[in-house]
Amino acid sequence: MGKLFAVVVTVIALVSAAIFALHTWWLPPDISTHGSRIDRQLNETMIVVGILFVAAQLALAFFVWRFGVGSAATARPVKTFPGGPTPMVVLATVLVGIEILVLTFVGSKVWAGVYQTPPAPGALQIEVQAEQFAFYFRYAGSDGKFGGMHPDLMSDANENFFGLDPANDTTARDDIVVASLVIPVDQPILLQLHAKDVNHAFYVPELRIQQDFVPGMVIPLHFTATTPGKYELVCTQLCGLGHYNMRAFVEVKTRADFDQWLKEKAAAQ
Amino acid sequence: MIVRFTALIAVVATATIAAPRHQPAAGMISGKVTYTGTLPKVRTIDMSKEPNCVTQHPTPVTTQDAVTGPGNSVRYVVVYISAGDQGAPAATDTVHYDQKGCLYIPHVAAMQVHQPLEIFNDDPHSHNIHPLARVNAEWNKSQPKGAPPIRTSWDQPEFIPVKCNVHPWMHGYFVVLATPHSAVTDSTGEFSLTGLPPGKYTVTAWHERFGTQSQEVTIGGSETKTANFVLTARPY
Amino acid sequence: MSTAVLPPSTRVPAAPVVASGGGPRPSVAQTGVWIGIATISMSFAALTSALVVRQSSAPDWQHITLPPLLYLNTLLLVASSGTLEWSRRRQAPAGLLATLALGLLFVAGQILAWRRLGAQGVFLATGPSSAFFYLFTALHALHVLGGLGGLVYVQRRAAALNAAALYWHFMAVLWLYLLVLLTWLNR
Amino acid sequence: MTHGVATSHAPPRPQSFLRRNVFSVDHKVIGRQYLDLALVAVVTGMVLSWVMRFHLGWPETPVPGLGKLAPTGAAGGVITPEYYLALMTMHGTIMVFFVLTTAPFAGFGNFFLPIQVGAEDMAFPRINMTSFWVTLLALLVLLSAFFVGDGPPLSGWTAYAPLSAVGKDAGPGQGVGQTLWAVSIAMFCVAQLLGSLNFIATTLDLRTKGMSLARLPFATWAWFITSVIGLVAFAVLMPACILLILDRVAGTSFFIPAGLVISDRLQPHAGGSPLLWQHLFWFFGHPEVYIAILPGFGIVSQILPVFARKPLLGPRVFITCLIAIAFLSYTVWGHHMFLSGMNPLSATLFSVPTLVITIPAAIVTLLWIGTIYGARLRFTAASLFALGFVSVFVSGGLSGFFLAQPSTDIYLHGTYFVVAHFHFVMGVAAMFGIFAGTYFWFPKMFGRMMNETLGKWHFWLTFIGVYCVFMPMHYLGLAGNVRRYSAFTDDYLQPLIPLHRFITIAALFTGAAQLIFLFNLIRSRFRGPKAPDNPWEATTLEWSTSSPPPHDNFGGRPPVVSHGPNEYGGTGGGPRDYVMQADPQ
Repeated sequence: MGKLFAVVVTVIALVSAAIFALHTWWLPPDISTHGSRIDRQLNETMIVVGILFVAAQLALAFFVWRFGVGSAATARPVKTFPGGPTPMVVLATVLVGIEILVLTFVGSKVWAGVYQTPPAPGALQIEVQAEQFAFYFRYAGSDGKFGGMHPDLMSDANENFFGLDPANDTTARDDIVVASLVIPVDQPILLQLHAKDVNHAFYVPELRIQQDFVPGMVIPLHFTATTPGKYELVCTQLCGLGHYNMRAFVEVKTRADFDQWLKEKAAAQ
Repeated sequence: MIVRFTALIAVVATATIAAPRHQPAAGMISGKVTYTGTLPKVRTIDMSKEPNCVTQHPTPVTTQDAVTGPGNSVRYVVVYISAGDQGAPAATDTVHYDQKGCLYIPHVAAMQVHQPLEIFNDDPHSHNIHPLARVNAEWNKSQPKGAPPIRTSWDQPEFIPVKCNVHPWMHGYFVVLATPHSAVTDSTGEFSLTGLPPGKYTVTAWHERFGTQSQEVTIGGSETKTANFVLTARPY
Repeated sequence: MSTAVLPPSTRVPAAPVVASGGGPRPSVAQTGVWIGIATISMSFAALTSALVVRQSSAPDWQHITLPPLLYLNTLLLVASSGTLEWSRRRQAPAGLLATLALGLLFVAGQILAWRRLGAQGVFLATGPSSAFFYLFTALHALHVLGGLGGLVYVQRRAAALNAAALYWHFMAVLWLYLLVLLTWLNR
Repeated sequence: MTHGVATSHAPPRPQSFLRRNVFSVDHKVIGRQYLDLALVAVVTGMVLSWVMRFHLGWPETPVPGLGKLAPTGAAGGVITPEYYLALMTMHGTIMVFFVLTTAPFAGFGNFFLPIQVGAEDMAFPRINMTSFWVTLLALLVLLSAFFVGDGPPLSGWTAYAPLSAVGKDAGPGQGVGQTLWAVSIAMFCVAQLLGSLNFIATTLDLRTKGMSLARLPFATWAWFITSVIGLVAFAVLMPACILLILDRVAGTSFFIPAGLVISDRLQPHAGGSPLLWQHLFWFFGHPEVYIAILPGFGIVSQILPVFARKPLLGPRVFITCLIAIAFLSYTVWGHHMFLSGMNPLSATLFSVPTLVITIPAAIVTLLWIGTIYGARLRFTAASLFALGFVSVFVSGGLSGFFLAQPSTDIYLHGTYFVVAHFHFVMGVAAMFGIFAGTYFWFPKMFGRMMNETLGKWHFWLTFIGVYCVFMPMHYLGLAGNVRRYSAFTDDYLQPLIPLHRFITIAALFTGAAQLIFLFNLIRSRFRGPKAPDNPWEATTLEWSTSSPPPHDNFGGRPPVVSHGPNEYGGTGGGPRDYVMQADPQ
């Protein structure tokens, strides 16, 4: 029975670890300037954790194999672990402690690099409105100014997702509102996240970025995309029945394509 | 689809049986609804969130809250008898409301209280139907692909906005009326109310953005009276 | 019965046995009340921190005028603590009855205070300040009612008197804390 | 330190059937009632998860018969998105509260804590009974939410405001159902506070003569520390639920900010803070994880030495680690909120204690592995599940490293990686603790042995099954698969659907294996061979009394304790290789 246990645990540990190691399922390619640091942090954690995982499971398997008895009859004297609990305490504290120090030290720099730095001065500012169950994006238009948002004017029925007041507010008249996030490549982007109704989240796996929308708060989020293409933005915070289908496309365009797109949209206003 | 077809047959059959109504004289009111003023900007609906629906529309779809036609005609105006109704038999045919290509078809559905209403999902994905009722009981249900049609009816007269939260641009109206005499204007802004016994009627036209207008019409016998409406449009 | 020989490391030394008579042993009921006090304190601490967060989350904190009746109620509750202590020390059953009566008066007074506020148009949902006021006073009143139940129970089982008294004094202390908090917030 | 006050605590054995078996104040009956409640809850929760998994594998296939059970949520058997979310919410709530808290803590704790300390009953038997009946009522209130008009709640077991607070405009399930959820949880908090109060008072005051704190069995230590955690955690969740209920029904704005527009309707609220709910909830929620798992620590630490025939390595270290975990558990709640919009600096601050808490957890794991070293390990269903516990706890604990770091959490937050992590570490590991405890204590509770062969089959199928179910969820998470989705419509998720189907099949298979356990449990209760008093040759006090124990546990003669719980592995001098706690000096 002990040998069977050992074999099963060993097989489970090795197969599980191998699938991780072979990247059978893995992160999509990174398209952001900051993502490589997150990936490196994740890879390093994976290696350390992987070693600990395999070592712990194999130690368990080996001891069970070695010290199991078929029936209660065997009268082999028991042995205490050499040195008692002290080596265990030292091992755990030192190994895990060092890991914690390293991970915290490196990891908090990565985190700070994404969330605790101000956006680049020339960042393109885009407002994001999250609602049940779609994202809408607003560009300032030709005047470079965003019109004010008025909750009492917000209406899906009138396609007024941001609650703009073009009748009285001239800065709102040229605001461009679209359902896809279109951004130029290699340009710092600053999003201002608004939520209209409940909590939502902004998650683009390829961009290695995620942030909750919280009603009543405007949360800034900045990043730079490096590869043109079409990606999916999904909601990761439970927001109601349509949560699974709350998405938008992120289109990263070359500078020229983006300018052309913006011009067309502005003309349509 | 089979269920729907059967339902259609049933409706037709019911209508046929009910047709030879014992009515000595029945008049008709018809007319056209137009607008004056500045229309709100027609916006293209951005359906990019749901690629299924984008591909269903070869040309981009525009907003349906102010659809106009040739000669300043206005579509989706509900014209109905708001006073003078003489207790006509209740409408029993089923009103169909479809969700197709991430639009409500028709955009505005008029029906009588207690008239059967059937809601279908013809799209290959889920919708939720959320009638924002205030007087009637509000409800909000998803209809995934493959789910049976939703059969329901309304108890009180009310103009009920309908929305789909999964596709926020989807917007329509259930106009629930006390009278069986109602019509929704077509793409040329025209309507006709039929089967009206002689009497004095108040005819009301309602549009979701351009408001309400009424006029009195008297039907003497088997005649057709004209009632035209001119609504005022505002840009915002 | 023979005992097996064990590795020395596994033996646990016998506990030092506390000699009986080394002072009054706290009763189990009192332990229970102390744990209850810890729990109730934690709940009110959580609500206090909720209040602090809520106060800073939006500039909509409006000040309400606390009904002066509250101060009279405070006197009643503190007095009831006094009568209970008198009853406990002197073994005077009348003190217990007085405590019960004062406690009931306190609850009645709190209800009256709510009505006074209501007459001013200040209700639970009027604003964050009034919401916390009603919430704190209602939760405290519920706990006081529980304490009154305990005092009634003591009429039947005198052994629980010390525990009930502990709880009752805590109710007074808790109320003083809440009063200071509410007064300070609406100063 | 106080001893020997237990004499007056067990009320006389009542005569009527109802008083003896239903409205009993006997902690053993209450413990069994808790376990029966947990059994009903776990079967419900598991069936819900089957339906969910089936839907995730084959979203458009009607579930046979479901159309009849839920004509609104699953018309024609096709599960609507809102019904999926409701199943998920109910699964999470039932499992976390009514299974993982009631079974290992309230259930086994009630039955065995008084016996293990040598008491005749709990300190407050009537409060104990109240605690159970309030728990049952809470469960009934929760389940009733399945049958209310606008549907069962769907805000998840975390019930984030404002979704959970604004009411019907936010969609189906946000009407009466969500209110019932909040009421149920508030009631559950009251019940667990009463229960924790009893556990603490009993451990402190009702220990028998000679039962010093150092001689407390490990399971009792774990229950004691768990009750201390529970006392603080539930004392915070209960007011939070009251605030939520007030927001829902009384129009207050604790969690609802101004200017919300839901379904085109401007909400009549102002000034509330959605993050306040998250803080209050997770201040409870993270300690709750330890409420679920620490009893498992205790059970395993008690069972491993019994079947290893040697003392637990480092008993004092073990208890120190438990206390350290209890303290640290209150400092880590913010790691659920790295991306919630709170100050990014605090993410770093919360990350450190989160990582530090792995040190005591790692030490405990190594102590278990070290205990096996040099053992004479006997294999029974109980010991297999205890060993399996170690394995799944390692698997679940280690994935926490990714989520404890804000930098990697940016990517993995809200994905199936999180689902895999908490199912392993708090779901499966805690369940393995419950299974181990059941196989171990069943003879004592019912006086009959369980079938070992069935028990071992149950172990093997479950052990392999849970790895097949939950290990692949890590891979899904790495591929960016978002959790709480009722269907996978996004393009980048399409390649993952075969893996979802594999998980679904594995889950149905693992679930089916639990039928073996159910069968064994029910059959052994009536047909199992008579159990001796100490079938496993264990040391703690419950094995010194008869199986099942008499009404007052020790037949009117409270035991005198002269030994610790850990005295295994003797070599000579007698027929036994262990010393029972009640053995004479």
